[in-house]
Amino acid sequence: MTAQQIDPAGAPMTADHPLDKNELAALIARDIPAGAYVNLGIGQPTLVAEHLDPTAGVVLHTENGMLNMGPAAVGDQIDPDLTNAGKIPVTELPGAAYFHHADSFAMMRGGHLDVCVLGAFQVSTTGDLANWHTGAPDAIPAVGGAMDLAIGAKQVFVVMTLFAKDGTPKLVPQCTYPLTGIGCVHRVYTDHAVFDLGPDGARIRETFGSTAAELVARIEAGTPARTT
Amino acid sequence: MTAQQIDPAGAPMTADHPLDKNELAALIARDIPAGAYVNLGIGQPTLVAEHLDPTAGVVLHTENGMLNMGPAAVGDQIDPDLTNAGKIPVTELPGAAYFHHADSFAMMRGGHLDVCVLGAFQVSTTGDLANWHTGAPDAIPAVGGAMDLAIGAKQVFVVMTLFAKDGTPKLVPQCTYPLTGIGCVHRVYTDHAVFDLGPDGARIRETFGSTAAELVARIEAGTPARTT
Amino acid sequence: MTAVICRDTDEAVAGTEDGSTVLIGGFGMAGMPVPLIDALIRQGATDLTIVSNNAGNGDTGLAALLAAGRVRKVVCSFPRQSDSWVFDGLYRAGKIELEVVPQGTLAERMRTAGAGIGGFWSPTGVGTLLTEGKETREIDGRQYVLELPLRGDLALIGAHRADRMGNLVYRKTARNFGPVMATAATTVVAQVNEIVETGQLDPETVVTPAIYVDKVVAV
Amino acid sequence: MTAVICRDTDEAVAGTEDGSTVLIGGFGMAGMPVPLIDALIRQGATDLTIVSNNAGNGDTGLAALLAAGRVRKVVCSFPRQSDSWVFDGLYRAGKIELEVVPQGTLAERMRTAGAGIGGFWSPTGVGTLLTEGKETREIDGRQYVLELPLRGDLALIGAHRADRMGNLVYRKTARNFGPVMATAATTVVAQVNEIVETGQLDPETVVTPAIYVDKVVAV
Repeated sequence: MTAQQIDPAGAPMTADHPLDKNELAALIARDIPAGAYVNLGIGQPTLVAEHLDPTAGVVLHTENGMLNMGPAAVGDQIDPDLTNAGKIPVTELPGAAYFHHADSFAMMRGGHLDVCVLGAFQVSTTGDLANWHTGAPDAIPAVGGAMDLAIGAKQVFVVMTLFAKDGTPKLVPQCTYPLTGIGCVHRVYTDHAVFDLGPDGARIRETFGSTAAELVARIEAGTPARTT
Repeated sequence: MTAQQIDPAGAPMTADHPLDKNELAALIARDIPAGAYVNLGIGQPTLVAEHLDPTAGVVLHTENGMLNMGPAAVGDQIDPDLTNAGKIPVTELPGAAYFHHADSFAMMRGGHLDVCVLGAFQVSTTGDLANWHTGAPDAIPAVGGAMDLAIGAKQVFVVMTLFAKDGTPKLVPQCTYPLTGIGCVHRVYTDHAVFDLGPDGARIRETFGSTAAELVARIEAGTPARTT
Repeated sequence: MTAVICRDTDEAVAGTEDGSTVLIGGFGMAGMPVPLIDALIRQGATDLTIVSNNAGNGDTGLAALLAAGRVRKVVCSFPRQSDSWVFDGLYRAGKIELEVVPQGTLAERMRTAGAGIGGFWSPTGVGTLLTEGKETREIDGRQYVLELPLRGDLALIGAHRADRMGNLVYRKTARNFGPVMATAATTVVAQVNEIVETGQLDPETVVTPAIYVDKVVAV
Repeated sequence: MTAVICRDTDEAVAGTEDGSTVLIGGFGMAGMPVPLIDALIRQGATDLTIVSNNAGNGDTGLAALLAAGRVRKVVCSFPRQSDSWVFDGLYRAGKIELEVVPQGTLAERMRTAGAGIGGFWSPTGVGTLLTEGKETREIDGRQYVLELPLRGDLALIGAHRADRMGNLVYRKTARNFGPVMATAATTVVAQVNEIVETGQLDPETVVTPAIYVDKVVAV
C-alpha cells in the first residue's frame, strides 16, 4: 500500500486510545444528520441506535419492511410479528410504516436511505466492500440484504476493527474476500481511525491513540506486497 | 381474405337478426365465467356490466386502481375520488380493494385478469388489435391502458360492429390502422357473428341474421385484395 | 430527511427551476393537485416537461399551466379528452411536444426510477408505433421491449391525509399515480386534505412512507 | 376466480405435484406459514424447489420439510443461521442444491414474474460472485446485471386476516414476502388467523387483493 492510497494529511488524533465498540457507535451516531433515514444492518452496527439523540428524529429502516423501528422489545412488548433484520423482536415508534419486501428493497436500491452502517471483513481504499462471505471452501454462502444496502444508500458507512486478529489490516489495496459491492463504501469507522474513501483512495479523518503516520506505517507493514 | 382465414364450418345461426349493442353486451356477459376478474375498458364494453348476473360474483377491475368496482354512482353516491377508467363516478362493492397505478398495471400485464373486453377499429384474423389510433395525420394520439390490457388479460374479447359505416369489414387479413397489440385478441363479438381468433385465422362460432357462408362472402367482397 | 410542513402552496413549490421535469399525479381530476399547480403557475417556472396521465382538463390546473405557456413537453398516456381543448390547441399549433407512453409503462417507468432499476423488459406495445426504435429481445419465447426509468425533478401529488413526518394515505381511486411518483422525483410535494399528529395514522395503512415526501401542505 | 375457503390445511395443499417450485413466505418465523408446510409434508410432494428468504430454522416448518428429504433445491438469500442445522447438514453432505440470491433481487425477481415483465437491469451484486455469468450492461453511466423473473407453481404465505373473497391484510413485519409471492405463483394459498365476512376489511387497507389468492385457510 502506498502513500497515495491512504492520505494522512492533517488528520488530527482526537482520542488518546483506540475506541471500543460503544465509543465507535457513539461516534457514528454523532455523524448521522438529524432527520436522516438510516439502516443499521445486523450485529455491531445496531449498537449505533443506542447512541442516537432521541430528539434528532433519525428514522430507522429495517429491510424486512418497516420505517421508524423502535428499540428492542422486552417482556410484554415481544411480538413474533415484529422483528428487525436480525430477527430480534423490536418495537414501533409513532410515525411507523410497514411495507412488503419488494417495496422495502426498492427503497434501498433506489437511493432513498440517507445512511446505512454495515460491518465488513475487508474494505478497499477505493471503497470496495467484502462483508458477506469469507471465501472459505466449507463456508455456506449467505448474503441477505448486504448487497442491496451496499449499493443503495446515499452514504455507506462501515464499522470494523482496523486489524484482523492476526494483525493484518482490513483496509486493503484490494479485497481478497469475495466482494459485496464495488466502490460503494464512503467512510470506514475503525477502532484506530476514521477513513473517507473515494476513487482516489483513502483519506484519514481522525485517529485514536496513534498518529496518522504511525497508523499508515503499521498498515503498510501488515499489508502483503501487491501482486499486480 | 381466403377461406382459410375465416372458417365458417358448422357455425350455427343463433339469432334471426343482427344484434344491437345491448344484445351483444348480454351475450358477452353470458360468456364470462362466474367469479372471473374482468376489465371492461372504456365505452361500449362497459355495457357488459349491466348484463352480468349479480349472483355470479364477477369482479370488475378498473385500471385506475380498484377491484370490485360497482355500478355508476348517482346522486349522493357521486364522489370525485371514485371514478372508473373513463373518469365516470362509480361505486364500490363489498370486497373492494384500492391500489396504485404501478400495482394496477402489474396486475394487468402479469396476466391476472381472466377477461378483458375492448372496443376496436380493426382486428386481424390472427388476433392483431388496432383500437388506439386511426392513423389520421391530424389525430392526436392517445393510448391510455389499451396496450397493457391487450397483452395482459388471459382472454381478450373485442366488441365492435363487423362493418364500418362505409361497409368495409373491420375483421381484416391485416390491420391497416396502427396496432395496439399483436396476436392478442382471442374472440370478437360483432353484430353479425362471433369469431374465435388464433394463429391459424378466424373461426365463426355463431351468426346473427345471416348464414356463415353469406357473411364470409360479404366480408370477402368488402375486403381489398391483399397487397402482399 | 423528515418532511417540511409548508404554510401554503406557494412555499411548497418555491424554488422550482426552469426546465424541470415535473411529475403531476391524478387521473382526470381524481388526485389531481390543482392548488399546487396553481401555485406553480404563480411561481413562474417555465420550459417544463410535465409527466402526467392526461394533458389537462377544462381550463384549470394542468390546462391552465399549459395555457400560460410554461410547458415545453408533455409525457402522458392519454392527452385527448372531451375537455382537453387547451392541449389540443397547443399541439395542433406545434407549440408543445408530446410523448405518448402506454399507461402501465408510464407507471412502471417511474417505479423503475424510484426502485434504482436501470430498465425493464416490457411486453406492452411490442410491434406498435409507441415502441418504434426501442431495443427488443425475446425472453422465454416472448417478445419484449426495453423501457428506461422516468425521473422527475419535482413531483406534485394529491393525497388524503398526512402526519407531521410526511406519511401519506390516499382516498379511493385518487390514489392512482401518487405513490409511484413519490418514489421517482428529487423533491416530492404532497397536498393533503388534513395533517394529523405523528402516530395518528395506522402504520399498517400508510401507503407512501414519509421517506419519499419532502414537503406537505394542507389545502 | 374467487378464492376457495378450505376446511383445513390438508385441503389447502392437496394436489401439489412432485417437482413443483414452492414460494414460502416469512422472514425467520415472522409470516412463516408453518401449518401449511406441515400439511405439505403430510401431502407428500417431493423433489421440490423451495424459494424462501431463509432455509429453515430449528426442526419445524421448512426445516422439517428439508429433513423429510422432499427438497431438491433451495433458492434463498440467507440460509446460514444459528439454528439452520438441518439445511447445513444436508448442504455439507451434498444432498441439497443452493442458489443464493441477494434479498432485494429475490423479492424483485418475484415481483417481475407477477408483473408480466421479462427481466430487469439491477445494480445489486454487479461484480460479485452472485452475478457471475449474468449479462451486464451500462445504462446512463452505471453498471447493471440482467435479472430474470422467478415464478412459483405454488405459494404458501401467512397473512393476518382474510375476507371470504380472499382479500388479505398482514400484521407488522410479518408482511415481508407474502404480498410479492402472492403475485408470482400459479396457485396461492394463504393461512390466516381469522376469516371475516366480505365487506369487513377496509378497501383502503387491503394489501393483497383477492385476485391473487386461490385458497384461504384459518389456522
